[in-house]
Amino acid sequence: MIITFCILSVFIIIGAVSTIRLHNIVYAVFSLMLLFSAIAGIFLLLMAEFVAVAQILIYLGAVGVLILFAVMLTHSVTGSSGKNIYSNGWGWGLLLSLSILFATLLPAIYFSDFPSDPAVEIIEPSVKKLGMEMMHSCVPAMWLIAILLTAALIGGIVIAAPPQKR
Amino acid sequence: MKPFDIQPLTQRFPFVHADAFGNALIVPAKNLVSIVEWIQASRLYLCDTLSNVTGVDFLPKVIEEEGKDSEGNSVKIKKNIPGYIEVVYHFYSIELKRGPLTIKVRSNGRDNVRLPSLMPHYRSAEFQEREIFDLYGVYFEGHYDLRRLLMWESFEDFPMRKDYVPPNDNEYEPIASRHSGGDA
Amino acid sequence: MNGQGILKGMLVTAKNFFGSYVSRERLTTVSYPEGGNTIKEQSRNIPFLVFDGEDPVAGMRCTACQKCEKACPPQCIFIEKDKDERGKALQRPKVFDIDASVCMGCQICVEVCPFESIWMDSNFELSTFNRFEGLQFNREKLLKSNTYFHKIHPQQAQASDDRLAEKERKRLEREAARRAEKSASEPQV
Amino acid sequence: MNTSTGYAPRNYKIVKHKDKTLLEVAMGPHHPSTHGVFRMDVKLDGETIIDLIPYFGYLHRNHEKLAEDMTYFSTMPYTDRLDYLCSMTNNWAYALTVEKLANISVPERAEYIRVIIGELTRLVNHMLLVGFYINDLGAIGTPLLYALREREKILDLFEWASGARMMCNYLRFGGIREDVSDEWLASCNKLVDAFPYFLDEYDQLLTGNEIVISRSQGVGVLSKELAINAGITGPMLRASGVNYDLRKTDSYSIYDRFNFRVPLGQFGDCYDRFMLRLLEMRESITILKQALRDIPKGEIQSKVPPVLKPKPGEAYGRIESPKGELGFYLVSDGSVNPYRYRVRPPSLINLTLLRDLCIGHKLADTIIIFGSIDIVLGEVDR
Amino acid sequence: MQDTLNLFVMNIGQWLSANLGTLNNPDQIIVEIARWLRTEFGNWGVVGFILANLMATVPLIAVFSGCFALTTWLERKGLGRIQNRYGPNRVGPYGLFQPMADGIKMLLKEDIVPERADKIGHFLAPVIIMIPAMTGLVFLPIGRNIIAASIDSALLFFFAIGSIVSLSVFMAGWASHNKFSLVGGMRAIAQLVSYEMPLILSAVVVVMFVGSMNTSVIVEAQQIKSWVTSDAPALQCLGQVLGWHVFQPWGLMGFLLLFVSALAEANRSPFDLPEADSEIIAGHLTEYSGFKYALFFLAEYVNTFAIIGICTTLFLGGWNGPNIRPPWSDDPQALLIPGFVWFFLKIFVLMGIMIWIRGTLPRLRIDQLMGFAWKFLLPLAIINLLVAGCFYHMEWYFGWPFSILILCKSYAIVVRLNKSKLVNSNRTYTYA
Repeated sequence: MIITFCILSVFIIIGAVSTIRLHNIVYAVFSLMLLFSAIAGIFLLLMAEFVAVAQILIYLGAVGVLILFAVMLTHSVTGSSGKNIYSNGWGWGLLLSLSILFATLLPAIYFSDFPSDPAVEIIEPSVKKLGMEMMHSCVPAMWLIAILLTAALIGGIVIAAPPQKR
Repeated sequence: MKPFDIQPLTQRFPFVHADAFGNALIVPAKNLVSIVEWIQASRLYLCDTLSNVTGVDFLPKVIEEEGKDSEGNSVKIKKNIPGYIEVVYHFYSIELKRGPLTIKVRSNGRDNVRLPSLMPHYRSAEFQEREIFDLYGVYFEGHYDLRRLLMWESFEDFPMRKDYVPPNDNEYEPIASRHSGGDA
Repeated sequence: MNGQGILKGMLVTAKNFFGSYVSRERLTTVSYPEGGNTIKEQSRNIPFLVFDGEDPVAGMRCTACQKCEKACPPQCIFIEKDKDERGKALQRPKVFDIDASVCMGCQICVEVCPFESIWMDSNFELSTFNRFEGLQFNREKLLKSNTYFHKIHPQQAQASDDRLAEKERKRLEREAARRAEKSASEPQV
Repeated sequence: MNTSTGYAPRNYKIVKHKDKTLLEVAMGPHHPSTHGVFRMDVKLDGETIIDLIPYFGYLHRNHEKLAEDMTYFSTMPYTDRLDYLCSMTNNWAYALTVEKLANISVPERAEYIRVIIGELTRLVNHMLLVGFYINDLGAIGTPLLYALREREKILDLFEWASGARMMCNYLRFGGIREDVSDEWLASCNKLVDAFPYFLDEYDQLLTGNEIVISRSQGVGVLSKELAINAGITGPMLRASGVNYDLRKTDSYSIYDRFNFRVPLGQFGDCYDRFMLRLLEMRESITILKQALRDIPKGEIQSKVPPVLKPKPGEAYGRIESPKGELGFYLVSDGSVNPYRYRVRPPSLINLTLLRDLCIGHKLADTIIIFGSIDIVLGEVDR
Repeated sequence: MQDTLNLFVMNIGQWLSANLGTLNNPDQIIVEIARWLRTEFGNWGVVGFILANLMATVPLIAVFSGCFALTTWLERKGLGRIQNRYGPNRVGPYGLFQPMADGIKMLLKEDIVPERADKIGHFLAPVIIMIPAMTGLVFLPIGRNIIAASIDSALLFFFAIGSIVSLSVFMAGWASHNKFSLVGGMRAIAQLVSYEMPLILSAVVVVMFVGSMNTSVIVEAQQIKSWVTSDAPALQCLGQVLGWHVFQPWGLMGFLLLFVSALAEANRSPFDLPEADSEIIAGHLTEYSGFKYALFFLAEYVNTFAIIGICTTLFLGGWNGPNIRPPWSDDPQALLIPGFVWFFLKIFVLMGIMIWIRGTLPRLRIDQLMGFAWKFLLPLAIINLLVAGCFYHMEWYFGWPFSILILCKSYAIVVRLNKSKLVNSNRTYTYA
């Protein structure tokens, strides 16, 4: 268990760093995909299948593929963008961000008390519980999201559709 | 298919005369377009398809003719006819189902020949005129997109002319050719 | 897209699928090396020269009249007349080459030949290893016996034999007539 | 020298490319469905065609220059190579023109055998067209192989009669080279009787098929006036509804003795052109039946001097070849070789409108339109 | 190491003697061996853990690659016979070694990478297409409790993995820097993305009925429990068969929709636009040769198997088949003929239908393909969902006529809507 966790986290770090640093946009998108799949792996490790599936379906299947098509279909992609990413003050920026990170993280770890025993003993199939939960307690929220999504879909189609001659 | 009778046409255009073999009409280049427009429109002919456009190359040649010279006794007179390129048009009428109306246009001289193009009136002339331009070198004015049809663009000469000498680029053959002249 | 057309089409392919196991009519493929042979009597490929009797060169019908060389469209036949030791031209070709890589098997040489000496062979396995020497058929390779001719084209061979016999008979008649007419004029002298 | 001057005719579509960057694709000589060596430079906006420029000449061997150096008789085997799918009709057109030039008569039996052979070649050509057309549509090989299976039987008949399956070189001026045996006529009868079953099976497989209908109807519509003006001939013209079949109008050879019908299309789109071929095959079978029924006995070639020397003159003979009006224009100056030998190629002239038909359609439609025009590159490039 | 091995061997001997005596349910032999091996690997630590996982996945890959080889032979033989010619019959008896010959040929072929192609993208595409193909197989219940991973959101996982295929196909198309493959890649995205909607919606009907997304639970639900446990062999047989979802009205419609969109997902015949060989040479596969092409080929076929597997599990009752309880055993669940026989039989029957379709139907155009997905399959899938909902709450004598009526009516309406005005299919041909 621990080994797979280490491998996945290494993948996550590599993916995140290379997404930012790579010159070639296409390779950057590939590393983004690697990042998403590694995160899905970690969810699987935590036995939360539904969240892992959602992660793969939404991020990897839809968002990632969308970015890739956008990048590949615009002709501006010429392989390497060529601009130099290093502004000369990058050292100070790194120092500042690290200090902010530790300033917030350390008090949070220090004050909160972690429960000693593992939270949940047996893991019964979560999908059924999730389904029940979604259908009973937060039905209005789901309806709202559904309407919002269809509106967005129709808006997208109207924009993309070629001008119809009346 | 019943052939056309040429009578109304020759009356309408007196400068048109039949050629040596009798069934074709020789038309001067400058009023070819007017004749073609008349043929397309007139009830008698209604030629709505131009089925065939051909180029024929005639070399300049010298012919003897019986002729009276100054003293009145017949002696052979050498008369050289300048070479020309002839474009033959075959018109048909699908409407009246009438036979070919053959019209010939002759150019004067054989180098940088310029003849009026029939492409604006008949779309079928488009490729055939391009082929004649490609193989005979006849420049058709008014043709929308005149370029070589069959040979590649950078080819200079006009292969179908009688005086064309093909380049000797046959590929290497170890056995000497036994045919006279050829080395392949 | 109400689907009937597609289903009818599927039925046809199914019928062909099961039909190919059943009816000879549908499955017409002939597997080449071991299967049947579809060469017909008239099928033609590359010409060959016919000779009578045993000795190929002596019994050759060809008299090197070069008619076929002139008439051949792609000019793939080459003939040289034979000379005997005293240099007198003989009625026989010393060299009779056909360039099989150029010949397209159009059978014009057969029609032009007045001596029934060149005919079309139906053997199509002519592959060789080199393009130049291998496909230049010289006289020895082209000469084939009349029996071979009878084997591959029975009717054509029979017809050409009859024509030759007819010509032979007419020549003998003319011979006899001239001898009779000469003998008739002899006694008056 | 690319010299496009003057004004475009009223029915020539001039295309203005908006500033969008267009995908230029060369559907080049190496393309699986160009039926030979033929290049189309296509400008694509997404999938729809903006502009299309055809390029010819990959198979050009200057057949007409060759014919000027050879005798009339020696050119006959080269006419096989013009439209190599139906070699006999090429021979027939050439023989017809030379007979008109040197006015040679043709005996009865030869005329009947010519009609039989001509109609068999029409069957072969139309079957191949339908097969390749559906193959372009996407059915990988099945209809094509049914067509090839039937074509094998006809090619066996050709080999039996003339000696070669495709390059037959069977017709001569004034008749035919060899007579046809009675067994040949009997097996020809058997084939003609069995053929309609194949056609019914083809109909059931293809004509009702929704995908074939939706893919080819309304695609590449050719109007009647544009077809006539562009010199389109053959089934492509009749698909637009123009009643112009040389077998009926010219009634050359003995076609006036057979009663057969000429099918005409309604819309002139790819589906009509495809259906036209199927219906014409049925008409050819009726002609074959009548010809096989009353073929007379008799000699098969009239007296012709071995080396033909026609008197100076010119002749334009044409026949209804399966692809359209195939014409030969011969000018003779009394010598053994023709002075000018011109072939009027139906395939090349039918291609004039390829650009006009394809503009505005999808990439997949150009393949269908190109397939329905039925061209053979040997005839286009000569 | 030596002592563990002979301990291992001794255990086998002892286990075999124990179990062979009472073979009460024959089809569970493999499961027994697997369970025993898993307990054995348990006490081997990390190596055992890896071996246990491998034991679950390696046979899966081996079996389905074997099926891939068999299907290529079946396809070429079937297409051959449809086209009235012999299929491959030169290599081995009846051409059975032809797939092996193809494999060796693919290995030996030179692997050409176009000079201006995007090297990494070109190399990565076949790798990425293998992932969804192989992971799709994990959720197929091949036999009674013979399943690689029986997690409870299996179906959702399968469709999520399926969406990665379009990513790798487009990457192949874009990376090989060739106009035709770019067009092929674009067609592939359009087709795969727009056919996922009908695919998922037609699968949701079954989830609604069974109540769980776990594939083995779905298969269990397709038995008529009362009949199976009864004693009469005839009833046992029918119980295993009549329970399939395909014999319900909504099930039949769902199966047809799923099968048609499966054809599209796997780029099979009427929808094989991405590699339409008559228009855009080989689509996204134009620049691939050698073993990369073979990988694409393998991935495509294994993907087809995965989707057909899902079709069988959802509608044709995965491993349920006409089967009786062996007389000598007392366990009510035992089956005489093992489950995986029926599963693979159904897969090859569906594969045969796909080959049959491939031999007959021409290809659709890209805009018709889109129209077919959005204007034909999607509305039918939604209507099927509604009808199934009503069917669930009605009595059977009232539900059946209602659903059959509604489904046929909606099919007719959708067909009429889709008939484009421009086209009139009945043409009259005048004879001059």
